[in-house]
Amino acid sequence: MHRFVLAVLRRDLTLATRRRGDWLIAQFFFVMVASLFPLGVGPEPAMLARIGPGVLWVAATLASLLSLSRLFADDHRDGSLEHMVLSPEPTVLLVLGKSLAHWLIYGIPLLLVAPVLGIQFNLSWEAIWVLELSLLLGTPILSLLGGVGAALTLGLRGGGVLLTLLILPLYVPALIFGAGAVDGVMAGTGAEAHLSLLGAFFVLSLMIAPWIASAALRVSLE
Amino acid sequence: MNLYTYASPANFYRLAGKLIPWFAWGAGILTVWGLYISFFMAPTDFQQGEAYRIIFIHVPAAWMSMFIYMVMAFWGAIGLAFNTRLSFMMARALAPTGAMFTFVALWTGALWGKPMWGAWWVWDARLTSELILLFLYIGIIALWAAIDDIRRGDRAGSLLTLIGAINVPIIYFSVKWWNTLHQGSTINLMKAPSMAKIMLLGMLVLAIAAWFYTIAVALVRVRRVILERERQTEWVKAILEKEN
Amino acid sequence: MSDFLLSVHDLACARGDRLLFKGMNFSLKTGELLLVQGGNGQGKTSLLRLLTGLARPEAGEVRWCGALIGRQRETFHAAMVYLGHANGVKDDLNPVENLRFAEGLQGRTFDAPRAVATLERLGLSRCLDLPCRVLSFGQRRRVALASLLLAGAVLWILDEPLTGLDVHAVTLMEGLIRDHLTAGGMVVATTHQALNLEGVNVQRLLVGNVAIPELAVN
Amino acid sequence: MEWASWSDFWNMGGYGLYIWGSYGVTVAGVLIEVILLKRASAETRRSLKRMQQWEEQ
Repeated sequence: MHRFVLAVLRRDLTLATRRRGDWLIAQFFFVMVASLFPLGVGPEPAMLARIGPGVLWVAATLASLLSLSRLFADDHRDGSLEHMVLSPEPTVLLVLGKSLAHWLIYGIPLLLVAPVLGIQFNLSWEAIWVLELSLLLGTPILSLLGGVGAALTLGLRGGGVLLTLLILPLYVPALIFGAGAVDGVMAGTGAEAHLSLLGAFFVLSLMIAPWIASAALRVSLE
Repeated sequence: MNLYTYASPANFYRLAGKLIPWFAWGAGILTVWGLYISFFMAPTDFQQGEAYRIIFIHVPAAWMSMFIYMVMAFWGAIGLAFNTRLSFMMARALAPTGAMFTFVALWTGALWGKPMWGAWWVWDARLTSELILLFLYIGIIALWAAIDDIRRGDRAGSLLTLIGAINVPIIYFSVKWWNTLHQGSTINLMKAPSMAKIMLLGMLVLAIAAWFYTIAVALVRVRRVILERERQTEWVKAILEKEN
Repeated sequence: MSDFLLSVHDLACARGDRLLFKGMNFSLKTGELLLVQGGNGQGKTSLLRLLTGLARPEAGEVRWCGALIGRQRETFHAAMVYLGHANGVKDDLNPVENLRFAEGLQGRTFDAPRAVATLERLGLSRCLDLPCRVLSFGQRRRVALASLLLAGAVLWILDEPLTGLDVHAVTLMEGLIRDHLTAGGMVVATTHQALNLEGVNVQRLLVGNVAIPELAVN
Repeated sequence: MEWASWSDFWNMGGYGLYIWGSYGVTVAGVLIEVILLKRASAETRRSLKRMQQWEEQ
């Protein structure tokens, strides 16, 4: 079982290293969306610090969505998805492995870029630290829930836009808890409550999303 | 004739045809009664003046938006578990009405909010989760529209409804909690003490009217879908010929 | 190999609201080839997808050794390998890597010398470290065939396996199928091309909406 | 009875715009849904009959 998840993971990571362009685009998108906000709302440091956590979280959400439509689509196009689903191993583990790979490829780099953007937004070091923690807990949720959307919209015309429409509402709790944690530490009320709720939402997503995504995958391949 | 017989599309088509007028008339009569209560029997509220009369539609619409979503999730789950075509048809038939009531709840909420709170829109837990519920309805309807294959569409839509159903309560409580942190006091739409019995009765009557309306509309829609999906069968051909 | 049995009972298949076929029955024993024939859009591919368990039948059932395939997914998928229109070959990987990941995804350990030997047997010895992107269509099809051979499954389900193959490769494929059947395997295949299958136990199945003739055994 | 006159009724203690705006949009929503549904049903029957006649020929 673990071996299978590792096999999926190793495969997707290898494929990602062969196509580094896609990976960079998502990171640049994150930086660019976040950098547009100061241009739009003005450079006042206090205000930037006030909106920073929310902006960075929304930008991270969108950056993660950008790559999601291809989570299964590439493998669907060349037929390898069918082979994977026809493996004796459970489809749920396949979905888990692919979501994990998506998180490692597109989620973790967001964590590396976020501190730089945090400085741009005049966040304190403590706030940046909490931002990192919240992204660490929150970005896997985006990959897990996104897997459901990617499976549902597999092979549809305009699937990418539809995916966004389906999945963004489901992200709301992650956004609230994630940005709230940073807000909390800046307002002095502490981040623990937000972070533990975010953690709970992560565990819940981990338990439920792969099952629904694997059911959706089988429906879409039918 | 047992329940199972009614689960066949042909029998359900006939049964639905008989039921629709009852529900439609029921909805009409109850609406008239409910409106009479809300405009002529319910007294002026000493705090909110006449503006509170909006809740006679706002609250039933908000109830309906949630109930219809739950019923859709229920039919979707039944369909996924037992592979019954009719339950998927019911789920599909309910969605547009659910979205309509969600929109009405938002609209009336805004029109009530303006005189009461001085703002068309506040990011309180109820309005925000209602807004996200509308997004979910739109997403589900869009997914159905995008998938040509009937079987795939049925199942995919139901899976999305289910994951949404798990998420809606979480969204509600997260927004509520977020709200208490951001605004000192939460605004409560229904201050319990001032709720007179007659107001509750008015809302209930209109809510039941809305239910009857929803059932009638959903049945009409299901009948249409049955005709389309069963067009190859003899009984549909017979029905169409009779109408010619 | 011990005896295996793939059987189909009263199978019906619909696409959209169009019924492709219904009341289909057949059974396939160890050492037999089922050749599925019929025009375009008559449901050949749909039938194969039903047999793999990717698609669910409108009515009827598919059984493997007497039990429903859905009830023994793991056993059945371990015993079956499917090659569809798409090769399932990743363009960014070379043939050996493709086989390595394919094996890993099927839950098996990768035997590198055997994989290389198989690729060489299929005439790919000069492309072993090239990304599949630069290979021709026929060469990529051969990579897919290599993964089929490595799988060591009893039941092969092949959708147009000869598409894009040259004469030499077609002969090779015929040999592979014959070897597989002699070794006690089973094959279900669709093809538009003529196959030289002397000495092979062939069942022919015509798929179509028009009255399905009972199986004409060659 | 709460209302002295019709104009009193329409005025709703100064909240007429909000109240009638709410009820009006609700009625419009229901009417639009019913009309669209009626049209769609008629269209379905028409197209099915057309298809049937086409098949009979």
